[in-house]
Amino acid sequence: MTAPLLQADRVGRVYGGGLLGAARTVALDDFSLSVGAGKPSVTAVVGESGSGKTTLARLLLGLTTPTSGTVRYRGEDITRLSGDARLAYRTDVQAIFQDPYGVFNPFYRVDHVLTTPVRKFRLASSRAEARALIELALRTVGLRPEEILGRYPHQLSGGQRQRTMVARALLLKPKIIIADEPVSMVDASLRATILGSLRRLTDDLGISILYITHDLATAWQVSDNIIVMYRATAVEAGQAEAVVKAPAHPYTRLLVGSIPQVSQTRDWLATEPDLQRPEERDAACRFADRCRFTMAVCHTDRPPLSRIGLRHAAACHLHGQHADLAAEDLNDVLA
Amino acid sequence: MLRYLKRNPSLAVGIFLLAILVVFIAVGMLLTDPEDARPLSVPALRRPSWAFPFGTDRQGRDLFAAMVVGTPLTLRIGFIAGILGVTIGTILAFVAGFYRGAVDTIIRGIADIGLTVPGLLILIIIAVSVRGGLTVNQMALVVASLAWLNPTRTIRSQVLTLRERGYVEVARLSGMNGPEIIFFEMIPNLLPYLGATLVNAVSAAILASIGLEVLGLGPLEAPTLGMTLYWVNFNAAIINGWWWWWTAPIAIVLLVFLGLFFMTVGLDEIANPRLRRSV
Amino acid sequence: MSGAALEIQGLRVSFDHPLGLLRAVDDVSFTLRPHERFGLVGESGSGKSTMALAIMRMIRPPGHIDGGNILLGDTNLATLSGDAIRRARLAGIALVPQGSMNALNPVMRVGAQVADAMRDHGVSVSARAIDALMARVGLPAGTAQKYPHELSGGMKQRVCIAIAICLRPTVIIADEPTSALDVVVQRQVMRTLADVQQDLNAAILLIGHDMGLMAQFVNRLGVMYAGRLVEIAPIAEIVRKPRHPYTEMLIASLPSMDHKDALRGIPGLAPLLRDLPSGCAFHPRCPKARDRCTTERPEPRALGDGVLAACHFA
Amino acid sequence: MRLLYIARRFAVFLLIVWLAASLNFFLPRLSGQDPVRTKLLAEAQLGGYVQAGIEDMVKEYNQKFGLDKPLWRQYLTYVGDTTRLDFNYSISNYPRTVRDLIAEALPWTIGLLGLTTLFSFAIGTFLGALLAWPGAPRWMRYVMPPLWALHAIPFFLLGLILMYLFAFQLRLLPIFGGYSPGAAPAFNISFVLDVIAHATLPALSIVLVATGGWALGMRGMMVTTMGEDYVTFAEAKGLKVSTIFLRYCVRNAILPQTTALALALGQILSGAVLVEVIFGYPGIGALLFQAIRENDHFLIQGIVFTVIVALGFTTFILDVLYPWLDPRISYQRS
Repeated sequence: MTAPLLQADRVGRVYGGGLLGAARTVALDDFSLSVGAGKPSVTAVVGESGSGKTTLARLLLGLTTPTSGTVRYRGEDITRLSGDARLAYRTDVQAIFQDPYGVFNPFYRVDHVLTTPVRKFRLASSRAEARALIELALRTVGLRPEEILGRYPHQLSGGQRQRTMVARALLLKPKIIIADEPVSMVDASLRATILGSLRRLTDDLGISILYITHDLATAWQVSDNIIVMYRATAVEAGQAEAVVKAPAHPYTRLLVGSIPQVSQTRDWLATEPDLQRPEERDAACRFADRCRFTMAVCHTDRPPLSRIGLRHAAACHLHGQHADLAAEDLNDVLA
Repeated sequence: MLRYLKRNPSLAVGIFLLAILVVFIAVGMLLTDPEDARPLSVPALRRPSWAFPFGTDRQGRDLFAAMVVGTPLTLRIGFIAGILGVTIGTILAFVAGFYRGAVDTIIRGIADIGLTVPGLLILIIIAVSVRGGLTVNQMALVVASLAWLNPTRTIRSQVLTLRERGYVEVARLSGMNGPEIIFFEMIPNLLPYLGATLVNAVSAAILASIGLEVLGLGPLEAPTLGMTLYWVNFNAAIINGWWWWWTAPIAIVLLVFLGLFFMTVGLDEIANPRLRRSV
Repeated sequence: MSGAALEIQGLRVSFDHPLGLLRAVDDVSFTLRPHERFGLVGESGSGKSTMALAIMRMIRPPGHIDGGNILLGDTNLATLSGDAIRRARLAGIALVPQGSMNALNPVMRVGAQVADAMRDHGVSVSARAIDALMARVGLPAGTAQKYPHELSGGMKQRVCIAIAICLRPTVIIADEPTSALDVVVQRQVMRTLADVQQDLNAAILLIGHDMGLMAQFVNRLGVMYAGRLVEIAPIAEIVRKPRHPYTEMLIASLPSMDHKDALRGIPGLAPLLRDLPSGCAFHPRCPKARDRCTTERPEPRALGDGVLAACHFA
Repeated sequence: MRLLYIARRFAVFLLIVWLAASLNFFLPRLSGQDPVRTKLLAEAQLGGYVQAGIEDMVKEYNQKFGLDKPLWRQYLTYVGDTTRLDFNYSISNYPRTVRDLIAEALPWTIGLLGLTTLFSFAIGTFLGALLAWPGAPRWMRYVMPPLWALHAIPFFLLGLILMYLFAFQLRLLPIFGGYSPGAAPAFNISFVLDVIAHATLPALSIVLVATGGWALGMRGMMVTTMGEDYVTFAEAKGLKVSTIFLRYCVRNAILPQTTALALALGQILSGAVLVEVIFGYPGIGALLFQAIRENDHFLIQGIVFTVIVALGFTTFILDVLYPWLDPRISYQRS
């Protein structure tokens, strides 16, 4: 079968640990995932800060280089792409960033962020055509061009800026958009609108989206698949419904239970306290120091990914009885 | 432009002081014969009078002519060394700050160590080794040899902060390569800061050149501000009461440094608006 | 004084802006009963954080308090002056800072940052007492000797809670205490806050934007929009039947974990304080808006069961 | 972790020592031939009663740095001698050795420079901190502009002006030298007072200029620090104004100010050299000036090496003390 469009192949990233002996932190550990293979879908990568989700996004975008494993575009290592292949990679894989205030260069008007890709990727042969392309992209995300173009970034609201960034990504007609916490700095009322427009990109324009977030609730609302990360490894993955409604890994259960809901029953505060056993912090399973079910085996060997359902897998010895799933086959459980 | 200056008093004062200097030199060029700046061209040790507005020195130089000829020389040294220093400094700062890696560690190391070493001493070692004293242009190059250290360090720290900004990564994703990102995304935001660094570098270069000249290591035949002060010290003008001999060069040096200083403060305020709040 | 822990009467705070006076808090009144947890929810720019600073009398120029009273028990903080305000802070009313702020002095051990607060209020304190305080907010032994950069986000926030309760204040203001914290850590911090409230018998004013958190934590909730309180009601009432359209849409836009309905946001843009819409500030975004809303500003009306709403058609 | 930090800082110091020796060796040779040799030979032809000594020096110099020796061997010999502080005899003050001359002059410079720098740093930092503080007294506003303007001009320039005003016109203070001619250097009150009188003008010309600089730097730092979250929270904690000012604002703003001090030492010294020259103050600067005038290469190289190493060591000490000021440093890679 043809090589997947974008693939993280046993990718790892470690920070520090240089000759000057700074603290050595593992940001991402032996992670494999293919994006954009098969039917366009929205895959959410959910995890706390420091779980490796942002590192994964930056690796797939080629903004940081892996310390182990490789990131491949159509089967080829992205660090060795050049010329047309590199341009194709850039057009096919685009991004939306978290901070709507930092992504606009204050020196230029907002148009700069839209005209640059059009110019660099020669998307239009004339200024008029370029203008039309930009206005179409803005309308697709629900913005009126006359409200946006010609303005400086500080004259736009957070929501307008974030939607302009979505428009920027659309200009290149990408096959994959990696959205790193796109709505965490936007007000709740606007969050839904932006997430809705992201969902429509997949449904209407067939763009696969990797939605990086710490918010499991929005992940469940928007995505087809969910991958739960914990301290640089994937602990659970699968079809969104299964992961949220029948969480297999203790950490995912803790995550689902910790989200406060607007409901009559007020049991959120009452649940039992979260355990902390610092002495078990470097056990084989990284969740051992906070897990209620820690067994001896959890200290000795690392829990493999095992397939629990047709499209549901978890890395936990509680499910040791199920067949193991090799790290590279994470995609088998994703839609 | 004027409206802009009104909002930034320091910059206005700085430009005004330097303007006085330029007018003085221009008018001076018309009124006096540059040859009088050479020794033995006028009667010695005359007090300031209509014939010799700034008086004359012991070696028979007309001090007004000396100042009119000398000041541009000192400024030339300062600007050449300053501009060279900032240009090299900016290039090194961007190479180190943007591309990081081993080259960054080396450049940062050299700059940090270079700054702990007193520049004047290194310049002395160089100047002493050159046979027969330095010409004005050689002086500029000697001063420039150390003038890049401070700009490299300060601009590099700015590049490091800009490098982490979101719009640099967006630019990468929009297909811009390294140099394009530096010129179109980073430098525009750094312009006021680069301006302040340049004025600072010019000021430091002039200070270094005057320092060398006062020690007698400057171009002996050129009537630069520093050399004039060397002869003042050499002939103990103050103790001998020849007050006009040193008041002229000191007044001009003050004008130069105050002008440059206020320009730096003004440009700093543009680069870092928060400073303006409490002045 | 009906024995309220904190009573805000017609508080007005505005900021001088080149384009004119921005009224960030416009005539807000509410009462915080002893031992009650009162929530103040609103989006950015609604004036909720300005409220916290105003109550603590920490509004700095170009902002200023234009009017209204802040009654802490029987002292009116609005009229207090000089050192009296300083002494009231922490002893009478304490602030728990935002989770995302680095609110602790980076070069000072955290234990010392509790001690200096108590010392400046004339209370001498022993190291043992500080360790006990740390333990009470669930921090392991020895934390007092550590520096802020050696602690996790959750632990730093507990230190701030320890500081807030060290002088047993009657009111604790928590301004988005768990912003930028993970959802698991958030619950631990909120439970700690609830536990210490139990010990102190204090009232808590929780300011935030997460309706889910409010629903699970507070007893009564106030909803802020463009500097005004548009609805106040017991939390059960608000969850059962939100009266003000904005409250209703705020709840609807919160992604629920129960049913996967189409995500409903609130159309339009948050209002800019410098050109507020006429009449009811929410009318441009309100589905129930009629021409009356564009002209006449609705004042809060009592609707029974302790519910107050500022809307003509609630 | 802290030992590693100190070790790294010491390695930098050793690098500076090696750099100083190498600069002294290579820079003079940049222009092709060895100026030291030409100077020695010229001195030898002069003759005069010091004739014998100069010839020994020339013989010894050729033996060590003769043309027959490969450059790298000369370099090794030179670095060996230098690091043992053996800078040969002073050509212009034969038979006195460079080391003795430097030993005599160094205390004067350390006294003048050390005191004036510490004094101006303390006063400048304090003034700068106060000025950024809204509660600062009104008159502060008028003290600062003159100090700022003074900061723009070089030390020695102010020195000349002060010399003219206080020494020449008003005759309040001695005009030249480190102590009255004829006074026997001894640790009695009269001599010490004499030295202080002579040092006043040089010290004043450094302090008046440097203080403004430190004030400007500190004010900028304070303005940034006062905007930090932990200062807002300190206020919410109901801390006394003095506690917030000292233990929260100044305590944090002083960190970059100390780094600036370490970086400014080189520049301050360059300025002080010129002050010593115009006041004839018997420190390293005046000795250097005399060495330049006499083209005494051994003395020049000796002074340059000693000063660079002394400054390198001072920076090393400041770097080692820094983690004590900022606990975060010893953990991160600086």
